Amino acid sequence: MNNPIFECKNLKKVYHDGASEIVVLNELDLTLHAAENIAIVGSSGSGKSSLLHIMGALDSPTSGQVLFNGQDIHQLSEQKQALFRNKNLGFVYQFHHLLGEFSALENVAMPLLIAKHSMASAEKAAKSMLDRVGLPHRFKHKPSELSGGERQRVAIARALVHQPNLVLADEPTGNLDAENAAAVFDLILQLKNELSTCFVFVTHDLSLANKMDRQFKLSSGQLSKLHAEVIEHG
Amino acid sequence: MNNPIFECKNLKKVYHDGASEIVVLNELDLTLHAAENIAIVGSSGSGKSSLLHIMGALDSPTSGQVLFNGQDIHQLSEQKQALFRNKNLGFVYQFHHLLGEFSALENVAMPLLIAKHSMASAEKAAKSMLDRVGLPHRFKHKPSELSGGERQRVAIARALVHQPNLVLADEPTGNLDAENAAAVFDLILQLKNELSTCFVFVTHDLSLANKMDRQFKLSSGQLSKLHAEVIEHG
Amino acid sequence: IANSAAELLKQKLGQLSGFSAQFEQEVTDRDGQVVQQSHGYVELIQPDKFRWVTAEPNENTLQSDGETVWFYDPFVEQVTAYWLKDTIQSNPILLLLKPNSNAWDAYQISQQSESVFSISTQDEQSQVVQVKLVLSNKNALSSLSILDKQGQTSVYRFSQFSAQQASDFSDTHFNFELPAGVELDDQRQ
Amino acid sequence: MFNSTSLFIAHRYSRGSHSNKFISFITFFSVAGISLGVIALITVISVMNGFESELKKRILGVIPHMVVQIPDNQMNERQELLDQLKQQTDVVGVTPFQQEAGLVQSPQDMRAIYVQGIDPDASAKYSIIASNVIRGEFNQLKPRAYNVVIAQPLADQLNVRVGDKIRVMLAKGSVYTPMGRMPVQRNFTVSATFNAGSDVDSNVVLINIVDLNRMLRKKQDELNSYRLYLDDAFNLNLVKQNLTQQFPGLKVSDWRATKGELFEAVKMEKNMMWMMLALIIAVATFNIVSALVMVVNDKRVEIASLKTIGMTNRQLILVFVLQGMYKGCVGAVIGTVFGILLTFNLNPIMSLLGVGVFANPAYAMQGLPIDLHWHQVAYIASSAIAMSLIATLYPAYRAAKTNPAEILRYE
Amino acid sequence: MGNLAFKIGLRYARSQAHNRFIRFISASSTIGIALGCCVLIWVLSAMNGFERELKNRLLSVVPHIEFSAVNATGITDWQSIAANLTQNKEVLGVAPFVRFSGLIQNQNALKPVEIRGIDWQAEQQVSDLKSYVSANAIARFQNKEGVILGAGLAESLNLSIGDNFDVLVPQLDKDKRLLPPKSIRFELIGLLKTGGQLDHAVGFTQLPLAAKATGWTQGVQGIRLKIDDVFNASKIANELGYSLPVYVYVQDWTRQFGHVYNDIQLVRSIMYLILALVIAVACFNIVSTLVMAVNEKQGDIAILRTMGMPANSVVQTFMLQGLYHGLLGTSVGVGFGVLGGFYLSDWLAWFERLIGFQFLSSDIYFIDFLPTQLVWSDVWITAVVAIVMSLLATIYPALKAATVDPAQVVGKV
Repeated sequence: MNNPIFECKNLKKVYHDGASEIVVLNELDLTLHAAENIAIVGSSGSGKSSLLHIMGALDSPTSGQVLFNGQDIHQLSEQKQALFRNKNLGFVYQFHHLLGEFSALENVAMPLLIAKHSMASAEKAAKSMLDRVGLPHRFKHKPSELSGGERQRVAIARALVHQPNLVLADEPTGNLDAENAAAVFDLILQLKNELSTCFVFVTHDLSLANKMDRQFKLSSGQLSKLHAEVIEHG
Repeated sequence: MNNPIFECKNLKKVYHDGASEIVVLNELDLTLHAAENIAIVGSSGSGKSSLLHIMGALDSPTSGQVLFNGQDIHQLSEQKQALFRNKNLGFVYQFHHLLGEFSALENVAMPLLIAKHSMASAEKAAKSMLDRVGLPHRFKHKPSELSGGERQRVAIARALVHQPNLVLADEPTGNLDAENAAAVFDLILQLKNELSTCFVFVTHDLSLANKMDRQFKLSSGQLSKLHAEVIEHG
Repeated sequence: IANSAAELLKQKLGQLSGFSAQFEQEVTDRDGQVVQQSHGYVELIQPDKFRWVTAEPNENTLQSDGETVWFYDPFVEQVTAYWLKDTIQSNPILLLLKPNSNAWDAYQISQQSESVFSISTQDEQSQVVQVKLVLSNKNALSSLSILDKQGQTSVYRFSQFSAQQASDFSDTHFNFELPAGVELDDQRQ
Repeated sequence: MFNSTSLFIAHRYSRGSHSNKFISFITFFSVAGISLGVIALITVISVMNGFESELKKRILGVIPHMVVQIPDNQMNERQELLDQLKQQTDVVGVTPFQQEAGLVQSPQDMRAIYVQGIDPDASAKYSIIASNVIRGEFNQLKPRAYNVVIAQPLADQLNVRVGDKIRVMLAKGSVYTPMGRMPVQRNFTVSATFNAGSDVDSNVVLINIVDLNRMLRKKQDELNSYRLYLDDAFNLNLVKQNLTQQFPGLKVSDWRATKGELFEAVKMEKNMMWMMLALIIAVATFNIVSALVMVVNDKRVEIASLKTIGMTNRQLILVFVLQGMYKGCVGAVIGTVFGILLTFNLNPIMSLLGVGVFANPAYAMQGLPIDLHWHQVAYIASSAIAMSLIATLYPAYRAAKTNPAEILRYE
Repeated sequence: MGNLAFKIGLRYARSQAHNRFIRFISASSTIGIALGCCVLIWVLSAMNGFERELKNRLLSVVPHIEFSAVNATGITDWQSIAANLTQNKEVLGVAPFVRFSGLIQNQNALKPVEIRGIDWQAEQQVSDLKSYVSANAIARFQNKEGVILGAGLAESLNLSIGDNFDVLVPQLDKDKRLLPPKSIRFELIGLLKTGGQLDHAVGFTQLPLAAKATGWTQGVQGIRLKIDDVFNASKIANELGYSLPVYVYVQDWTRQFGHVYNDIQLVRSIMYLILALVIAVACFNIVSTLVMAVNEKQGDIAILRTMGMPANSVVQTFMLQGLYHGLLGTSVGVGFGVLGGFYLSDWLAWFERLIGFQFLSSDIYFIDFLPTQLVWSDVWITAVVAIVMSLLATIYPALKAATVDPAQVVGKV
């Protein structure tokens, strides 16, 4: 547990929007140790998503490095980056992003299928994962036949089915009504403790943020320790 | 000033999202008098936009009435609804929604062109409106050549160029950085006072809401008076 | 004055009431290529009987019984019959048969040398353009050459020439019997 | 590289009901465009093949495919030369044959023709004339019977019937007599009339080769000219090539000398038609491009999420290539099936619709000649699929190029 | 409202701000339509050209209508018959002829030929012979007995001007006996060059010479008519034929060359079908282009609707945008089509010289070059068909544009 598994070193990201230039990340640093869980809080448009995408090699930083086990993932070829995501990363978004034409089981099994596992073994793992997220007898259904909460659980199952080292969650409960949001969040917390996966949880909801090991605040492109803020009324 | 110019009577709006049913507006009432300005606060997804759209005859309520000068706009034919919007309404959104291929002047003149004004008179009115929003020598530029703030100003000019009775603004400064947001908001306040237009200002930012005549809070489909809440840290 | 060459030729041929001889025939085309070679014998009695028999490899018989000319081609086993008067009047051979007929006027006769006479015709329609006769000193016919419109020349060289009288041959000598199984193509109009 | 996952996804995408109703509308049109093009190509080309083969069967039935002249010095080993000729590939039959220019004359009229000397028994089973005799008997052409077989249209022009006599004269081989040149001529009896349905029927008359030899003053058994029947008149070059190699002395002539240009013209017309019809398919494949682009556009969110779970660009490209191909294949298959169906019962359909057939009476009775070449069908189908493959490359490439960060940020 | 829709539709269509891909597809639709229109106009003008050549070249030499006498005395007083025939407005000219067919023999070659005895002056009213025969051949023909032979025929018999040649002519025999063919000698005094089959089959000579060869001594064998409406010659032939005072065989050019006319019409209709199909399929692309444009412009549509633009003018806007591509494609296609209509034959001739291959061989086709004749009605019909098709193609997507629900679009972003 001594050397960090994930490190961002002075990350910089600039967007050009018409005449103006928007600096989203400004010399940002972040280190994560195995099985460590952090929360990042910031207002919408503050660059939370960009940070996540850069950490997940979905977007490239204007400058700076992202090291995974000491290797800069942005130096990898596109092929290797995809392999890196498939092996070591799990994404959960505010919107479920499930594949409309596939059943819940097939959606969850997708990462394993892409990793060239046999259909049988992929579906077995997906089946057990779906049980774990509390949807034992919904695996045949298509996303359109599931409720908002159920869909988000399937998304979470898909993000964890291949035991990734790091899960990047971007407002996973943002789209849910209060009651569903709470249930889904508890599920994430339980899974966080069971698996040795390291969680990065992005939200603008302070109450959720506090349930993580460490909290950071992202504003004007910088990460800073978050003080025990007053909880904003529900 | 005695009879209200705009009235919502027990408005109800229900969305079907897969298996579940989401009630967005639940027997909501609202009355507006000429040149009256109100702010509506609510978390994202609480139905703020739906209310605005129903008030602007862009969406139809599941049940309930929206009266303008005593006439229910949802009984009008599509043709008449379009005419109503063109004559009496102005919209401002978080995203500027300017027509990419047209210059700022042409964008602002559009509502008048739709109302079959001649090109000359439309552009004259648009010119003066652009001066009023502080963009005297930017009218030849295309939106892509303008900054975020400037674009939002053009949007506001477009919403007011035809002296509508009612302006519906949905987080008009949401997309701007703090400094620009403040400047644009002041512009809206000045215009509000100058013109006898009635403003409905939707935001999740309490500090802005307080600057309106009356404040309402939209939650679980109901409008309720907003108490003087503690202002949430900027 | 009549054409002296014509008179001389008429007078020479007049003395000849008929003859029989062997002949060698050689035909050359416009460019001098030899097209046909054959041999045979001929018997002729003025004024209208003759028998011209060619042997292999090109055997055929041309015979006139005085009225009809019979052309027997054994290869195709067919005999073609023409009226003598139709075929001859436009053909210099007539001169051998009827030296004194008035048809001579239609020909230009010239004497190229002591024994060589050439007979040519202006008649556009006639197939034969010019005939050359070579007479030996004893007025025997030594060669006969025929030039036709397509420029082919057919030369007959005679040997064993002996003058003949009508009486030397039997009356029916020049009659023609149709061989068995042979087709008659009667072109007499 | 072939990754079953890509196929799994591609299959589901192409079969699944598209969320955007409109994409299925466009897909339908792209499939329809391709199958329309394929149907048109198969049908029209088969009809043109039909014309060409009719032309070939009739004209090249009458005009000999190949005629070989055996040089005199090889006449003594003629028999084993003929046997060798018979074993040549593509040669179906070898029969005695000699053709000379000449004319036929009846009391009514006179026509220039080619006199074909044949051996009736040997050529009966190959000759189109033997199989199209309308009146009289083909095998009456006994040697020295001096019978002749002529085309019925020629008989009508000469106003003669079977049993009448006509005069046959040859252009060459004249006899020089003291009365000038006598062309070779002989009276022949019309023993049969035929109608092979080609416009060269009236250009030939048939007599026994012995009779022709006699007219040409050749010895009767001196048969030095033979006709080669090929199974396909068009693969002439091949046969001619190995003939000239194996038998250097042989003098060979073939149908191209007289009728070459006609078939050249037919081939040119066919190529023009190919080009025009291929245009339809080419333009139709553009539809596939646009349909697929819309699918990519429609699915950009799913592409983004697939990328997030680690799908490589190559796999993504494969997904959309396979999906585009699926449409192309469906179009090609439907087009091929319906093309073949339409081609095989084109005539019943045409008569059903009362569509007038061509002015040429020969085709009026049994309708359009149709000759479907399977290799052409395969070629058309595969080129349609190839074109649709090419059409998928661009959109698939674009799919792989989508930038997930941009798409996912907006949600 | 119309002109605003026009202003917006046009701005969208022309603006390059579209995503690169829509431009690609809209280009493909424009190209498809342009290709379809251009090739269609080319083909139609080629067909018109063939029809014109058939009429002006082939039928200026081949007789339109021939009345030949039934009984042997022939038509004695053809001038008076000609006089009342020319009263009929259909008939443009009448001339006598004596026609015989024979076989020309030269060395071993034997070629069939149809020789027409004509009166040179009278012939000018019915045929355009003089433009296919050299000037001095005409001079010779008028003062020397001889034959003008088809150039192809003379060439295959390797005859040159001034040579004599024999023509074997059958002799008709009353009681059916097989008379030997008569051989008549003619002098070659001119060559006929039409560039088509005629050069391989026809000869002309003076009327008296032909009469002598065939025995039509008293009257002429027949009269030949030149008519205005060539393409229904058979109808006119029958009508006029019965009105004549003398029994005649009635014949018109369609018996021998009718198939040429039928083939032209056939090819024209097949090509029309195929190319209309190409244009239709190209229009499908307009549909997809527009759908993409509508998808991309949803934001604009929504905001325009918020500004009170009624649904029908949204439809108009996108129809105009779609039509823009259709119009562009049509005008480009029609432009090149018209150009081809005028210069296609020169281009092809140049191309033939380049690759040394003669596309149309003279003894199969009735001419040996590609004639073009641009008929403006073809152009308009093609343009209208293309525009209507592209208009139809815009309807579906434009309607879809109107159904865009502003609330969905505007609210979400």
